[in-house]
Amino acid sequence: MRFAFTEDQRLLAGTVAESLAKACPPALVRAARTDPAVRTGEAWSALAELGFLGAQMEDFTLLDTVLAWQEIGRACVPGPLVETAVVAPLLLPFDSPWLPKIAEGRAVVSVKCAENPYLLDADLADLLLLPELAEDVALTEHKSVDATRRLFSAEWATAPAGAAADHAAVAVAAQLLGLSRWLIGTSVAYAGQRKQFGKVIGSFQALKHQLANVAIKVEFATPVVHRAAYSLTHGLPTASRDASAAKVAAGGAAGLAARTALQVHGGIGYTDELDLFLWLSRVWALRAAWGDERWHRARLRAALLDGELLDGAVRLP
Amino acid sequence: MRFAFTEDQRLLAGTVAESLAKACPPALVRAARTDPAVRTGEAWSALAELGFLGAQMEDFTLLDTVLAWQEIGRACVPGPLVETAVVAPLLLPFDSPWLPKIAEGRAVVSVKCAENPYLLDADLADLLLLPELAEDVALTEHKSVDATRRLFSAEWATAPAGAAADHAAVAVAAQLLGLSRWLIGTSVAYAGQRKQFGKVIGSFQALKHQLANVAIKVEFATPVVHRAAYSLTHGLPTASRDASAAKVAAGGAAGLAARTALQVHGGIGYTDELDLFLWLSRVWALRAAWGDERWHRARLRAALLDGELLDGAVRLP
Amino acid sequence: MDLNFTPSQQAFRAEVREWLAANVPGPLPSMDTAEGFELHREWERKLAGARLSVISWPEEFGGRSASITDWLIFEEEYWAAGAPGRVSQNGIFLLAPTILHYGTDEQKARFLPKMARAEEIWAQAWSEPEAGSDLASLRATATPDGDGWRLSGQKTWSSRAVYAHWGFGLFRSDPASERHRGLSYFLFPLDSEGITVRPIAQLDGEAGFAEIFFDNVYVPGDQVLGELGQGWHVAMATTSSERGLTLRSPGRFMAVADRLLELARQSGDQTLQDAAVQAWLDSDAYRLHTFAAVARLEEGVELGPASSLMKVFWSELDLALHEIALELRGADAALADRWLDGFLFALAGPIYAGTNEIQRNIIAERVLGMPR
Amino acid sequence: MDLNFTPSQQAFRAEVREWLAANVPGPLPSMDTAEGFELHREWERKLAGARLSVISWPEEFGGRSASITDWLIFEEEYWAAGAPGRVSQNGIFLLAPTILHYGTDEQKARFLPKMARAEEIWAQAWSEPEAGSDLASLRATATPDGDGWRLSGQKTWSSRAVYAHWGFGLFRSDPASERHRGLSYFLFPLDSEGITVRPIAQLDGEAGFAEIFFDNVYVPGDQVLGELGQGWHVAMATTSSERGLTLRSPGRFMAVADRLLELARQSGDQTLQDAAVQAWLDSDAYRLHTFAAVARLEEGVELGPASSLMKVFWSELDLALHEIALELRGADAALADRWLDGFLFALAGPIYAGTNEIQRNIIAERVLGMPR
Repeated sequence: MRFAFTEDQRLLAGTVAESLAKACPPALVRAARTDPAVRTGEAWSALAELGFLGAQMEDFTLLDTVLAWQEIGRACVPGPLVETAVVAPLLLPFDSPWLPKIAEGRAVVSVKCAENPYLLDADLADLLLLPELAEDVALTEHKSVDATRRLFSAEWATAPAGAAADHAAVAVAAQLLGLSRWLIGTSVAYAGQRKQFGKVIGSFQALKHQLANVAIKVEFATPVVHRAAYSLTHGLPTASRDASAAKVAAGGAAGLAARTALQVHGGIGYTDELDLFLWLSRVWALRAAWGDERWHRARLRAALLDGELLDGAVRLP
Repeated sequence: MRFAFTEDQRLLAGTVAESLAKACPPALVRAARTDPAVRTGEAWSALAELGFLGAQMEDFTLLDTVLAWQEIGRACVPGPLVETAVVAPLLLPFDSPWLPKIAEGRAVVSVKCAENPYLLDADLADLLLLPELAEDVALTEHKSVDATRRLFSAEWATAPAGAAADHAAVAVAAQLLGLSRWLIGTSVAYAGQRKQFGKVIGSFQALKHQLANVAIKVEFATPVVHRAAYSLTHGLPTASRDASAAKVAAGGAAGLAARTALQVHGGIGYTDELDLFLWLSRVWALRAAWGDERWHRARLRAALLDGELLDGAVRLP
Repeated sequence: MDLNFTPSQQAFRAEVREWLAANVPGPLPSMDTAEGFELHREWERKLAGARLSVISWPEEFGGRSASITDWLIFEEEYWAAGAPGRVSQNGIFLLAPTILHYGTDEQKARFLPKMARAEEIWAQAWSEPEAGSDLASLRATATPDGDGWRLSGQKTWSSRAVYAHWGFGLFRSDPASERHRGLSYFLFPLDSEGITVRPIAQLDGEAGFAEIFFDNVYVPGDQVLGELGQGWHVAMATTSSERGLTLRSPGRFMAVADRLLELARQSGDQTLQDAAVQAWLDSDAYRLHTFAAVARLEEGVELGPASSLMKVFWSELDLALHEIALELRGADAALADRWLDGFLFALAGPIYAGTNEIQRNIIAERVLGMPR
Repeated sequence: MDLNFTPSQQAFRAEVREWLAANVPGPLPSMDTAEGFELHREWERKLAGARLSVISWPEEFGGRSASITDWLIFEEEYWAAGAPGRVSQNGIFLLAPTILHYGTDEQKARFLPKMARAEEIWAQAWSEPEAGSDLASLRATATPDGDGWRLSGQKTWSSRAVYAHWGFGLFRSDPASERHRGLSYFLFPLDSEGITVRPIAQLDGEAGFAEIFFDNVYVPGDQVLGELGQGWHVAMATTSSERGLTLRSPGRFMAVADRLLELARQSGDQTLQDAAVQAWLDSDAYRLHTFAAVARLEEGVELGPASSLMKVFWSELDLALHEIALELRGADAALADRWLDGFLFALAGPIYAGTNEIQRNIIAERVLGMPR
């Protein structure tokens, strides 16, 4: 029993964070709202160069990459990364010519399946999986809550993507954790300098307690996401349940983080003068992606109430 | 459209409050835990003398008495008052010889029905309604959360009490409002004198906001309870729905008031040195009486989702 | 207690419902775009034509001298019909009650009729960069100049200011004064010489707000509202009266709650259905609470700090209504639509008009009497 | 990362499970009654006989030098088996870690073995009437007397003090000192001359707590624990280490959560079922978080202020578990039973061991680095 990551796993996350600090500054996220190329531009290439897009082809597991996905969330990286780097390698045959292209960052994938009805950034996709490889599909665009994520629907019968969808849900949950931590840090910093009634607002107890509540929710969502990565990596019988628990926990924590961050910032949080709104929109978009919370809750209810209570690896069979 | 009480209705509440201030001091509530006679003692006689126990026989409606029921809650009056003064007159035939006895305070009634499975203070009852008049019923006592309310079960087929149960639910909801207001006042007073870290704890913002939240919940539960009294009095089609809304709103507000009051008082709130715990126990007992919240929520769900949306009197048909 | 509407109130409701059914346009572009602004003004003129733009005002200024109850009925019908937002909101809801109470006959005659017909749209200029929630720390100044005044300083979070014609706000007319004292209430045309309006771009596109820069702007003496130096009291006086009610009338939330129940009916998820039912009941509770408040006002009891209870309740109710709706929409919650717009707007509720933190302080200190 | 238990850990779990299945008695009377107190001591002796009373201690004092993970396994089995509460809790959880860390060899040999066998039951004496949450404002004094000390003052909220044999607490040994300085950690027999113990009656009957009055009570010098005047650090030192974990081990909440799921399965109410499922998942999250904290401790990282995150989480989790259970019990929620007892106990969670308000201050200021 050792619930901790290896040095290598932490190192990978650190490297990803470092390269994103350069390749994905807020200005790039901002630009992604209007310039399509940005969504698969610098940040995308940087992750390809690191070998991150091809990590799964190199037998890196979700447990190896989950900490890095948190950093990708923290940096609010745009583009269909989860679909391309996580889902496609699990859905495509191991000898598919697409895999090396994905690893090199030369192939962008968008996915539609029972668990995820909208195709993300299909306007940039070289390959559509629905969930089988598909061609000449009529796409309809829908205005998205997050201008850096363009959403499309396709007239096409959907099938469930199963384990691939569970992997995606956990990669998204990890991003929600990273987004939450950015929101906490940014709010604490703002509250430390903004003055009202002659005091920095961060010294008001009501505000301290609101941010403390966010910190608590994020703190206890984190091990749930990490456990889900472990369960999927080891193909445990509780893997799907654990993935749903991760998405619900991270989504709830991020939702509270977003609401609180806006409350701390006040009206200026809506404005173009700050980057806050980009991170808020990403939170709202990801909560609805790869299984909204209602969908995951239904799965949890079935697993914990109807099915007999499978003990996860951390509980003795 | 005038959502206000008449002078007479307010006067009645004032008179009841006044006489209970004398006839039902905390010491009496305290004694009711151990001395059975107290549960139908002084306070009971005082309400009989005021004519309150016979009010319904004198054509006083629930709308006339709902403010008084709030005062009865505030004073934490023990005994099966709702069962005797509200339910029995609605279940017994208008010419029943029991009615004058009830009005004079010489008859104590305990009720079991589909909406309220446990007989309150059956040990003192002259008359059991299940819901028909019943005799030689075998009673089993159960330890009660509120030592001033003794609960009994009876081997007896139950039937719904219908409108009588709705009236009881609203009288109980009104008591929950009164209990909540007492809890707020007592907590504010305690927070104003208890010192920690060199300040009265009532000056800490976190504590202010907790009590403000209770005040908000109670403030907005109040008109819901009053509207239910109106709907039942006028036999509106929404009467049952409104009664359920009242019980749920008042129960939720009182639950928060109880939890917050204990948090404000700290450990001493559990002790015999204060009366607080008597009021807390009453809140917990009444939340479960005459339809627990789960039961009322199910009714509300059915009324608002399944049935077509009946507009109450305050919405234009 | 009588929860029935009088025949005349029912007749009025019927008239409003009928008129709206015949005249409400399809969704208009945002009133914070040039095109949308004009289309919203057009709608206001149409309302005025039916004497429905400012029903609570005296007839002479374009109203019907309607009671608060009539006003609440009008709002219920207005929101239920999905009619456009009110581009003249700042003027008719925030400024007009103050003019009616403190204005000179000349000011009333000069400003109210044009306001009622949306010939002049008003922007509010309360906040300053360093005075968001803390209005009393205002710095913008008014210095005497002959019969008039010179305004200098900066205002921010001015809604409508980008396209509006006139503005109103508080300026410090007594340089020696502090906090609430020495402020005066000024009315000024936004095209005055020395005024610069800079839109505040929002990340979701539109610019609903603007900053207003005042560089020695001349304002004649008859554009001071109420007594000189009494600006704070003038501005606050109406908040605890009817205004507190008319600003956030329940009709708006009931209309959303009714739509939410529709969503819930289509869902098989009992948990979210129960949440929707509770939110609908809370909207109904807010509506009942409002009618009770109206009765108190009619008995001459002012709302006072109790209006803080209402502010916290409606703002968190509005948020809950939209959060539950988004949960019910599932994967579609990622799509920008009416529900999402409502959610983004609702998120601002706990922030503006006095943050909910400040409102809770007021409730604790002035309603419950806890120590400062 | 490896979330499997080692064969030896599994073997230990099997041993504990088996032993408990064979030995756990039926429900005992409250340990705060004379009879219940003795029966709980008897149970402790039984545990000690199987060397299960203090497994994390060194063998020489009656333990097994078990790892934290073994300890967590033991707790999971202990609570799942519905075994009695630990009457020796104050000693083995609060005091023993401090003795093991700061005590002299003589103190260890004198106190630990008797504690492990429940021959001596300990009462904690932290709070004073004017120092509830604010421990640093303690007033009870210790004045030198030859080789020993004289204790005077009053302690309150002393759990177990009514029947316990020994007590421990902080006394001001330097009259000139203030706040955290000048306090010393004393151990004293409760039957010492000058000590009066007054039970604090609770409205639900039992007296779980007591006040202790000290009237010039003599205590020999070798009953000071740790350095003189360093009492505060001595008392706090172990809180951010393993103690923070061992005190509220997840097994307790998982056992309740499993019972809650059983209740939920019998209910047809999806809303409450979802609430129960969420509470179960939160208990599981607390369990996972604990294992992660164990890993950090094994890497030599102290919990530090992060233990405040855990305090708030487990205390509100415990309350949620019981509130949902009462809702599921419907009308039966009015009956005094195991769930109600658990609810009343859970209500105290946000109050004792540092109120959740104080914990949230710590989280904001020391974890998030917000201004004091």
